[in-house]
Amino acid sequence: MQYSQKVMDHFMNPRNVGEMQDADGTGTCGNPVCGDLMTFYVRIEPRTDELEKARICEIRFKTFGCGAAIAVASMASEMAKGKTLSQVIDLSRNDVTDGLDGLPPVKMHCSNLGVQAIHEAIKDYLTKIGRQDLAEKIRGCPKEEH
Amino acid sequence: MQYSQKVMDHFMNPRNVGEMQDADGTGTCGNPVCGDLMTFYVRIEPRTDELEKARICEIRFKTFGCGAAIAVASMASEMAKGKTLSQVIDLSRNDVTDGLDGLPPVKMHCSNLGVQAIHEAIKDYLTKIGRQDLAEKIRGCPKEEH
Amino acid sequence: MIYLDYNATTPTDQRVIKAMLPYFHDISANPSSIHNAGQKARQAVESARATLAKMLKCQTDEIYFTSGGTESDNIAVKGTAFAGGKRKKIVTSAIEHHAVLTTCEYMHKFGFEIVKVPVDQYGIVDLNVLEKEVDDDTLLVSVMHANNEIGTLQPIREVSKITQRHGAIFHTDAVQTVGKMPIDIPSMGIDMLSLSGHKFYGPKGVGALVVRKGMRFDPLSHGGHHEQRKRAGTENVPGIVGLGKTCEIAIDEMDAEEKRLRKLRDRLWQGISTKVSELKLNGHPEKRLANTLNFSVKYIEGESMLLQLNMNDIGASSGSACTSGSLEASHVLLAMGVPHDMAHGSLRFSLGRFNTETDIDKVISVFPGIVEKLRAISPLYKPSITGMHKE
Amino acid sequence: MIYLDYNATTPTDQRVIKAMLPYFHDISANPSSIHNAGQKARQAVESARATLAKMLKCQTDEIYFTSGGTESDNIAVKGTAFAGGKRKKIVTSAIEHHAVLTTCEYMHKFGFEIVKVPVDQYGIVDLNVLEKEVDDDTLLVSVMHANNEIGTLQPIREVSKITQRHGAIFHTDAVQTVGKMPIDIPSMGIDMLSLSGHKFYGPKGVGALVVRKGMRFDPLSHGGHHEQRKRAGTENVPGIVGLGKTCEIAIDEMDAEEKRLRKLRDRLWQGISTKVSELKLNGHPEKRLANTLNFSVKYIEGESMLLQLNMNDIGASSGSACTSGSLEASHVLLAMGVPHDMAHGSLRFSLGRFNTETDIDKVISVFPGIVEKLRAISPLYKPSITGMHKE
Ligand SMILES: Cc1ncc(COP(=O)(O)O)c(C=O)c1O
Ligand SMILES: Cc1ncc(COP(=O)(O)O)c(C=O)c1O
Repeated sequence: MQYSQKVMDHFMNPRNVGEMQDADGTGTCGNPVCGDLMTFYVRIEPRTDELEKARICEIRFKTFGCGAAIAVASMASEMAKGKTLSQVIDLSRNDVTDGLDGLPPVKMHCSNLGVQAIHEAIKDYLTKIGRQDLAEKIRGCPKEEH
Repeated sequence: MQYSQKVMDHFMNPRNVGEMQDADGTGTCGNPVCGDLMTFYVRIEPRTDELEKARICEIRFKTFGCGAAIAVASMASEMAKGKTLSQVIDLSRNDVTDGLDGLPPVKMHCSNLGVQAIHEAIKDYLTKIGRQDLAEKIRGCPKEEH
Repeated sequence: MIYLDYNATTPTDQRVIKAMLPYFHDISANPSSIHNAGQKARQAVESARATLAKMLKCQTDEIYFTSGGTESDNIAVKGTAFAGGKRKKIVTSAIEHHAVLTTCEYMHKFGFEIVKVPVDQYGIVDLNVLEKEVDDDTLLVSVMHANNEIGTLQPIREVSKITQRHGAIFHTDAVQTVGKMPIDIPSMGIDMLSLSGHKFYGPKGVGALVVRKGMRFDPLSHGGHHEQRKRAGTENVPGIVGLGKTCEIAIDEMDAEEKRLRKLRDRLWQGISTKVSELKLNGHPEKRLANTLNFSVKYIEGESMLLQLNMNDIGASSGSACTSGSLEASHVLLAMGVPHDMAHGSLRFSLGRFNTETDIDKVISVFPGIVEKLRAISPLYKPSITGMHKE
Repeated sequence: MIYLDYNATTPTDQRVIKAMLPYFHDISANPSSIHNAGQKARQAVESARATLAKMLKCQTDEIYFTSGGTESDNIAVKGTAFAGGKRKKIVTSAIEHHAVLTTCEYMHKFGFEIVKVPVDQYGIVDLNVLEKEVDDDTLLVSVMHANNEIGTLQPIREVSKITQRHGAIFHTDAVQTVGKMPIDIPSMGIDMLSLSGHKFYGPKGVGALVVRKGMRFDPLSHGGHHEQRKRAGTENVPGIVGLGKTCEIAIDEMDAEEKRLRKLRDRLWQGISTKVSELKLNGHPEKRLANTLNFSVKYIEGESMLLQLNMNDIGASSGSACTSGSLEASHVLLAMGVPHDMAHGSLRFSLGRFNTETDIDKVISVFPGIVEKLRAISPLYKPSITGMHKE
C-alpha cells in the first residue's frame, strides 16, 4: 500500500473529527461488513433551502475504516467546510482523491464514501426542512454495499 | 552423470580395444540409432564344442557409444578373457555393472550390451563349427532394440 | 523496525546466505550437465535433498523442489486431480491458505466437486463433517497443518486416518510448521506435504513438495527431465542449497526457539490484553503455533492499526480486507464465526528469530495509545454514551 | 574449467549478486505487507519490472515474474488453453524446447489438437506449412525465438503475421535471446514472451512471462493476489531484483558482447573444422545466436566426447540421448533431418562472458586428439579399409 504524504498527514491528523449533538444533518455511508463506515454531521448557515446560499459552516465526522477511509473523510470534510450546498453537491470522489494526491487503486472505493456520506447529510438536512423534493435529487449512499 | 572411478578408468584406458581379422566368432549388438553399438571378436582355444573346455583366449572390441558403453565393453572383455565358454555364458549384466562399481540408472541399458555382444560372438563361433543347436540356446542381442 | 510479521515472510538467516553464495557464481553450472562443474551443482542439490529428508523423516526421492509453497500446493491439488482416475471429489477445509483454497475452487472447472469442511470457533476442522464428507469418490483431502493467520494446529493424524479409510490421498500444507515444529511424515500419515523456504529463514522462491512413493501426480510444469520428471525447470541451485542449510539449522534450533517464542508471545498478549479492553483472541489458546498471536480489537479496523504501528516502526499484519485488495474480510476469521467488524479489526503479530523482550515491551507500551486514538474517531465506539460496550 | 556451456546456464554476474544481497536479510519483508519494510521490497520489485519493460519495449504491467523459463512457457500454453474459448488447436514447431513441446503434447489430454510444424535442414520453421496449419480454430502459435541447441533464429515477424491474420495468440520462447540481442515486443508482433534469468547472467529460479494487454490466460498457480492475480506466490524479491540488474547490464553490454562472442565462436569453428575431418555444422550458418556452435562428429558419440573434454577441463554439452536419460537423440537435430548416428555424435559449444581467446585455442588444440582417440575405438570408423569415409 503506497499512500501519498497527504493521505498519511490526514490519517495521522484527521481534521474535523467528532460528533455533533444538534446537527442540522447527519449522513452515514458504508457498513462494518465491508470494513468502512463513515458518519458525517453538518451545521448549515443560513438554514435556508436555497442551495446556492446555504453553507456548511461546521462539519464533523467519525470513521471506522482503513487509512484511506480516514484520510478521505478528513479531506472531504475540509473540502466541504464553508462551501454552499450546491458546491458540495458538485464535489466528486475525484476531487477528494486529487486533494489527497491520489489513492492506491484498491482503495478507490473508499474515496466514494466521503462525498457520499456528506451528500447523505445534506439530504437529511433538506428532508428535515421539508424539501424532500430537493433531497431526492441528490445521490447519497448506494443502495447496496457490495 | 556420476560415473565411478572404475568406469572412468575403463573409459579413459579401455582394455582389449581393436579388431581381429580371423576371429573365431564375432558379435554385434546395439545400433547407432540408439547411440550404442558394440562389436566383439573372440579367439577360442581349444576350438572344441565342449563349453566347459573351450576358452576365450583372445578378445577384442570396438564401441560406438557413451562413456558407460565403452567402459562396459572394456570390463566385459576383461571378464570374459581366459574364461570357458560356459563361464562366459553365465556372465550377466550385473557382473559387469558390479565390476564397474555400478552405473547410473539411466545407463543400465548399456550394461546389457556388453555381455550380449560377447554371447553373440560365442553363438557365431558355435554356428561356424556346426553346433547351431548349442548356439540357439544362448541369448544374444534382443530382437528389437528400442 | 520491530518486525512482527514472520508468518508473512522471514529474513534469510545469514548462515543460509553464506551457504548459498558460492552457488551463484563459482559453482554455477547446470546440475544436468555431465561435466565436473555440473556434477558439483548436482551434488549440492542432492545433499540438500538429503537434509530435507532427514528433517521430515522421509526418503530423499520423495522430495521435489519447487518455487515455493504456492507451487507445491498447486502441484498437490492439480497434479493429483489431472493424473486421472475415477474419483471426482476434493475435500478441504474452509480456512486453507488461498494457494489451496483457490486452487481447489479452480478444479471445479474440470468437473471436480469441492467440499470445504467448516471449522469451530478456534479454527479447528470439524472432524464429524470431515468424516461424513470423505467417501469412496474422494480423491484428495487437503487440510493444512497450521493456519497462517491464527496459528491453529489441525488434528493431522485424525484427518489422515479418515482419509486413509477411504483410500484417498492426504495432502497437508505445512508451510507454517516446517522448521518450527517436528514433523514425521510416515507416522503422521501424510501422503503429500508442502513447505516453503522463506517461512523459516530460508530464501524466497524455493520450496518443496514431499510425495510419498507410489502416489501418482501430473507435473504442474512440463519440460525437461528434472526432479524425476515431475517438476521441470533448471534447478534453482543456490535456492535449494539455501533451503538445505535452512533445514539443517532448524533441526538444531527449533526446539529451543519454539520455547523462547512462546514465552515472548504470551508476554505480548498478557501485556496488551491487560491494558486494552474489548479484545478477542483469535485461534486456539493452546493448539497454536508458538509464534502467532491474532486478536480482534473492537470498534476499529485493522489497516488503520497497522499504519499507526508502522509510524511507530512496528511491522505487523491484519486479516482485514483492506490489506488484501478485496472487500472481503479474512475468510479464516469469518469461517470461525468471527463477525465481520471484528474480522476487519483483527491484527496478527507473528514472532521470530530476531525478536527480543525489548521489542515486545515496546509494542506493549505503544499499542494502547493507538487503540485509544482510533477508537476516538470510530462511530462504533461510544463509551461516553453507553459506558463500556459489551459483546 | 573452460566453461562452454552458457546455453545450459550462466554464472550469475557479480554485479547482480551484489544487487541481490541486501534483499536476503536487510530488506527482506513481503512486498504485500503494508509496513515500511514491505513497501521497500515492493519498490524493489516494481523497479525491476520497469527495467524489464525498458529492455523489451513493453509496458510494466505486461510483465509477470515467474520461477523461470519453464514456468513461463507452461503458463503461456496451459494458461491460454485453460482460459477457455472455442479454439482448440495449438500450433508449435518441431524444435521447441521441451518446456513448450511437452506442455503442448500434454494439452492433448484436454481436447486440444497439437500440430508441430516441421523445420528445414537449418532448423528454420517451414512458413508454408505454418501458413497452412494456422487457421481460425487456432488458439495459440508458439514458436521459439532462438533454439537452445543449434542457435538458429526463427522468422518471428513472419510467424506473427500469419498468427495475427487468424486472430490467434503468438507466444515465443525467447529464453535464449533475451539479454543477448535486442527485442522489441510490439514491433515484433509478440503477444506472449518467455524469458529466464539464468540464461543471461541472472539468478536461477527467476524468469518472466510478458503478456500484452488484453490477452486472457488462467494462472498456472492459484493463490494470493500477486502479479495482478495471475501468478500467485510470495515474490522472490532477491531473484527479481537480480533479474532487473541483469537486464540493466544487458541493455548496456549486449551489443559489444554479441560481436565479441561471434568472433570467438567463428575462431573455434575455424580451428576445429580445419583440423578434424568429417564434421557437419548443425544450425543455420548465419541466422544463428552469436554464441552457439553445434556440430556433429562422424563415427563417434557425444557423451564420450564430453567426458574426454571434461578430463581436459572443458565443459560443453551434446544433443546425444546419452546425456539426457532417454534413448532418443536430440529431437531438434532429428527434426532437421540429421541422421541418428550424427545426432548422437553432436556437440554444442555455447560461449559467454567469461570466455577468452586462450580458452578457444585450448579447445582447438585438444579436440582433434579426442576425436582421433574415440574414432580409433569406433566400429563405424574404418579408414584403414575404406579410406576416408564420405557421407
Ligand atoms: C499456509 C501457507 N500456505 C502457502 C503459502 C504460500 O507460500 P509461498 O509464499 O511460498 O508461495 C503461505 C504463505 O504465503 C502460507 O502461509
Ligand atoms: C529455449 C529454452 N526454453 C526454455 C528453457 C527452460 O528455462 P528454465 O531452465 O529457466 O526453466 C530453456 C533452458 O533450459 C531454454 O533453453
